[in-house]
Amino acid sequence: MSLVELLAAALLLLSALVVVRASNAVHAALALIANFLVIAAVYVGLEARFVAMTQVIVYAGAIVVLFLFVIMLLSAAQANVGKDLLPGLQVPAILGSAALAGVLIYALSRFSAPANPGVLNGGLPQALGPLLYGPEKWLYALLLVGFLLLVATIAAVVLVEPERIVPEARKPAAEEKELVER
Amino acid sequence: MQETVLLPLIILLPLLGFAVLGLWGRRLPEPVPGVVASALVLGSLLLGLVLLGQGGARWAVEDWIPGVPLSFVLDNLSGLMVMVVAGVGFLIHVYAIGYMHSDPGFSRFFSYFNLFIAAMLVLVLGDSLPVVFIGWEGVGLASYLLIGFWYTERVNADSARKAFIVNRIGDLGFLLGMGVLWAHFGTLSISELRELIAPEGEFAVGINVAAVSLAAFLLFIGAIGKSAQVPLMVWLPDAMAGPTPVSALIHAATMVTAGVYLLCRNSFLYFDLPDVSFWVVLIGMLTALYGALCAFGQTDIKRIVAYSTLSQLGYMFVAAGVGAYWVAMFHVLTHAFFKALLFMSSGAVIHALGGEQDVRKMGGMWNYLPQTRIHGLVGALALGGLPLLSGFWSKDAILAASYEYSALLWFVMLITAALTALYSMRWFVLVFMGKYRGHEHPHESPAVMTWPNHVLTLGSLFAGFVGLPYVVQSENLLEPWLNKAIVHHEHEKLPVLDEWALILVSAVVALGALYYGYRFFQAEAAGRLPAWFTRFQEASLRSFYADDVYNALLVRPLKSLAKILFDADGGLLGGFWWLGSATGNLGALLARLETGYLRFYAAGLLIAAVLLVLVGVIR
Amino acid sequence: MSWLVVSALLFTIGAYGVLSRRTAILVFLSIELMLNAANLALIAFARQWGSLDAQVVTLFVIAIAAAEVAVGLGLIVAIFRRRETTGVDELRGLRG
Amino acid sequence: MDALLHVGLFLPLLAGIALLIWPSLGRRLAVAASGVTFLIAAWLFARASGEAYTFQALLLEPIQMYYALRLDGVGLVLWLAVALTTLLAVFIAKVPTRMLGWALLMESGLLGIFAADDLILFYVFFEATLIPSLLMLGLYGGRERLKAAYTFALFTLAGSLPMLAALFAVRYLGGAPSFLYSDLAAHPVSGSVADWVFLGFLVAFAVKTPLFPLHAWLPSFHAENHPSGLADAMGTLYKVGLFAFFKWAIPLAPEGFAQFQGLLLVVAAFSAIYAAWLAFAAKDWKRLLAYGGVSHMGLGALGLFSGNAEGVTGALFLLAASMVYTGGLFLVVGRIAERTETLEIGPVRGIAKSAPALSVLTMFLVMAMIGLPGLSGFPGEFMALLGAWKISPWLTFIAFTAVIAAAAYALTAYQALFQEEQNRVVSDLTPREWAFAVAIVAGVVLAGVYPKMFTQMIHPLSEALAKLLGGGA
Repeated sequence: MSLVELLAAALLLLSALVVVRASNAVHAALALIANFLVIAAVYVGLEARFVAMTQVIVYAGAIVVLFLFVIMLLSAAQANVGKDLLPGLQVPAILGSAALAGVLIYALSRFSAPANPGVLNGGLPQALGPLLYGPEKWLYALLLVGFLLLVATIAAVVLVEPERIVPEARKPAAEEKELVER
Repeated sequence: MQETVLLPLIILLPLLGFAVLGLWGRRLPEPVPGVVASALVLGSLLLGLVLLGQGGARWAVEDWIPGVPLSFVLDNLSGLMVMVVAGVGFLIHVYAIGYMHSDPGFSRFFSYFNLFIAAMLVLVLGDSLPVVFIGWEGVGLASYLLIGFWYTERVNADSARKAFIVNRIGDLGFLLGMGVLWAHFGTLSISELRELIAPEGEFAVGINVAAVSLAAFLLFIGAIGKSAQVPLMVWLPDAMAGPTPVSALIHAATMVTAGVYLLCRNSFLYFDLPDVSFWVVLIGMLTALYGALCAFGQTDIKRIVAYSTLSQLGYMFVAAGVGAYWVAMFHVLTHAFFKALLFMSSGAVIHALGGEQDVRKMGGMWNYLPQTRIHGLVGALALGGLPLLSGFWSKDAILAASYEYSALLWFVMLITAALTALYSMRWFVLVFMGKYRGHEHPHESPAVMTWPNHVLTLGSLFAGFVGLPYVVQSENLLEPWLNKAIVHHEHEKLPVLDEWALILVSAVVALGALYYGYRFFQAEAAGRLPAWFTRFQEASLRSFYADDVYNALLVRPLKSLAKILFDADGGLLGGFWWLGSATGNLGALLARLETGYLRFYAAGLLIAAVLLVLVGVIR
Repeated sequence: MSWLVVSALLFTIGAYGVLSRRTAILVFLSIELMLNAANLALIAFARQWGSLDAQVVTLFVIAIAAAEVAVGLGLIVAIFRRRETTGVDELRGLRG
Repeated sequence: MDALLHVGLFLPLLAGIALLIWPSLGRRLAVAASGVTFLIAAWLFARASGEAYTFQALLLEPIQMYYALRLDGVGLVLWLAVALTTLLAVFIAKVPTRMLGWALLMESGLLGIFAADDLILFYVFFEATLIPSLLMLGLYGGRERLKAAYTFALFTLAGSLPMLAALFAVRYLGGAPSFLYSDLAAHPVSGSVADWVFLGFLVAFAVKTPLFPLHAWLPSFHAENHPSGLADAMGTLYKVGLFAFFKWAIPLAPEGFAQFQGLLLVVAAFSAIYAAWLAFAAKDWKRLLAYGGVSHMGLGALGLFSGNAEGVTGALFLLAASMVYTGGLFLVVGRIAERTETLEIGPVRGIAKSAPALSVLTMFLVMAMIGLPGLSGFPGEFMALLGAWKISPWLTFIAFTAVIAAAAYALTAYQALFQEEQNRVVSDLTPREWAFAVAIVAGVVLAGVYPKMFTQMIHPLSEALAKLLGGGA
């Protein structure tokens, strides 16, 4: 691992810690942007250039900005609101996270890469395109995801739409009297 | 023996009467239903006689239910019964036209009566056990309907129900007996069974004697129920709740003898089974004695006769048990005459007294009822065994047969015969002798009631002569004729001297007891009885507490257990509901884990993730 | 290989954030962090195997994350309108 | 012939739907539809030649499920019984018109149960019939109807789930290529699988037989249903357990049946005597008839589980016969309840005086129920006894003490209502009721006097089953 890489890793972990510990939500969101940008850089180093671009544009550019908007909109910059109803969770949270880290790293340590990996071609769009749009691979998944985005858009609009006044429900019609025959 | 469709017609005639009278009888004016019903029974009788004269008949539908035919046979045995059932039945039908006069249920009565005749003919003519069973239950139904004929009185309805239920106990025995025969012989046709079990007057080689014994015993239980033998005798006295012609026809002359007929018809099961036959003898003997003892205390004119019926049925069972099947049938025949006569004389007396049945309020009828007094006298003497009357000959035959079986049995039966003579005189004296103790204005019955009694009187006087002992007539009419249809062992005839001695002894005992009874019970009529006898009568009146014992030991415990179980069954459903709510409670318990804290769930997720990874890695 | 370790640590930190943060928005931020950790792992694996498929999947994750954020933030806004709070602990109407 | 089969099967369904939509069509439509159905059943019965009427069409290709009908002798007899009882029920019961529609829907389901030759199709009919039955109880029942409906639904569904599992197990573990009866029967499951499969079927069918202790839903089901007896009569028809054992459970897992046979015989015998005993303590007519029905089905089950030809024939005959007379009794009790405004035994007495024909009709049906020879109750009971005795005399003895108890409870209740001192004047049979009486009496007497007509249809199939079980004829 090169020095740059070590630096990047350190930055990642540091910014992540800021995200989860910062008392100001705006700071946390900004730290997340920093984190995402560093990850994008790492992606470039890992021969995933198109993904890196997407990461910058979609994640750092759109998503986190959306977060910032919402924080502003709700005036929710203050992170520690109200009373902590589960004060006892702090210690288990740390222990549990540590345990998770432990088992994950242990799991990774037992894993070995194949001897001769394939070629990534730098993860450029030319390489990804045929895969993404090839009907034999991911095309249908892509269409589905597109549809999902559409649905999510509509859902978001519906969710934040101001409440309408619902007209009073119709009273059920008087129960039909049934004929009793002899 | 011919195949003819006329045979079921014998049954269909009264059945037709049942249907027609049941549906439209109420629209007919009074005597018409009775006349129609009587005519149909007469038709059956004549048809039966014609067919019998042509040497019998049979008719069958194969595989009526799989493996079981619907078959009828008219041979000498069933022929005799047809004569008794349709013949005596016809007389009683005619009698009932007078007796049931102006009853609102007149047509209903004759409809039921015809149903009874039809069912009884099915029973008698059936050549496969299930067909016999149809008749068997059919007569039970008719008996139930007729005992409860005046159903608005609770006691009548109760008696009817009791008769049906007690009979059903016996019927279960019949059913299970058929089960045994079916399982071991694969057929229920009587003639086929006879071929399989006793082809040549002997049990077939290699036959399963235990199975035959069991079947015979179970069928015998059926006979016990139908013929009101100990211990299922409790229904018969109560059955007197029905109109008197019913008691005469069903509970004296025909239906109750069905048990005896069953034993004779299936004698191929019993004749070679000393164990089972011993039980038949024992039950018959106990019943004969018990019935006779109970008759002494009764105050109801019909119940006296009813207990005498019990006792006489016991005689018939003894005869069947000792292997003298023709003698049993002989007694069925003579008993039908004199017992029907006794009942119908009782009916005439009841009729004369406007419905009074208590003998303590009778007496002196000799002066009021010039025809019925003869009927009553002949009936009582025949029952009591006055020499030369029909009852004497058949009873003597039974005594002779039991003497061959065992001297002790003979002695008990002789004592019973003496008791019979005594209580028959008690009946006669209390009803006809002395001074009238009631307040009605007795009047003789109309001709439609007396003429049948005339015929029965002739029967009671002379029917015995068809079955004379061999010392009197070397070959009597009945024995060889019946034995063509019965499987039995030939008995050594008693020496002539012994036979004469037995006849003499029973004649002397009967005469003596009749005379002593005649004297003794004039004291009762006058209300002067020894104290010990009064105490005995009290116990006898309550039939030695048989009903109380049954109620305490069986009926009440079963009823209360039914109540307990009924509630417990509701609890069973409650149990299922409990199971349901227990599941619900468990769910509620688990639901407490759902705290509603998002982060609590997240912590759960985290732990689960750790564990999953651990499992994945370690595996 | 080492990036995988970094990814695991990032994931753990995100998980810690989910557990310790009390406002919905910050919990959501932590979830994004975890998603990215997963993405990083995918890219690292793609590199090691030389498989572009993993990169495609990463693209999908990003797209779906966008959809998720849109809906999730919409929910947060809608809830805030009604309950005047974004505290996750206060929203516990669904409890046993 | 095919067309008639489908018409018979679906005509009641269509008529029922029409009645639910347009109740003004009235009872005429219900009577006409069920009447035509009965005529079709009778026509098919009369024309039966020993070959079954069959029809097959592939319905769901991926799982090889067929729309397969097969109406053999047993099916025809049961069709006749169901069609007759439904006709009588919609003819006589005084109920809201829509209820007649539900009854017709039930009829279609029941006919389907007896005609289905594909296990999935059978399951569909078996479960679909539950819906109208539940709705009739829930919509038109008495005060506690919802609890009764819950109970009924829970018992039925709890039974159906294991059956669903068994249904898939029997095909896929048995290796049959489809759900057709012929395929499944050609590939019976064996070993412990057979045990589990049979157990699955057992639970479902024991609820519907019903056998102790799964009969617990029945008394409240009947007690809470509409007093007219329509729903009770239809519910009686729905007690198809014995048929289902005969057609599906036993042939598809004969080894499983052999494992459970002893236990089943004991349970059947116990059901018979236990329920008869309870009926004696029942205080209202519907519970009495409910327990009486359980008792009879216990006797039938004893015959069926004895596994020999006469026992099986007896069980199926008893099933068909009891549908008619028990259903008829429920309807008659409904008519009586309408006159006296109570179902309780006791308060009203002596009504035979004012309604003699009604009392005779009731007596007649009661006698049929307690198995009087010459009426339809007897041949079935008797054959069941003959079959069961071969297997276990003691159990037979115990179970058939129920016939004594039957006389006791039935006549006691009859006496209480019709006899003794009259304290109520009621009207006698109306012309409509006379027509009902004539029809049911004719049916009951025909089956009692000439059972051959029906047993000759049933017996060959029973013999086949007995042969399969190794018993022979």
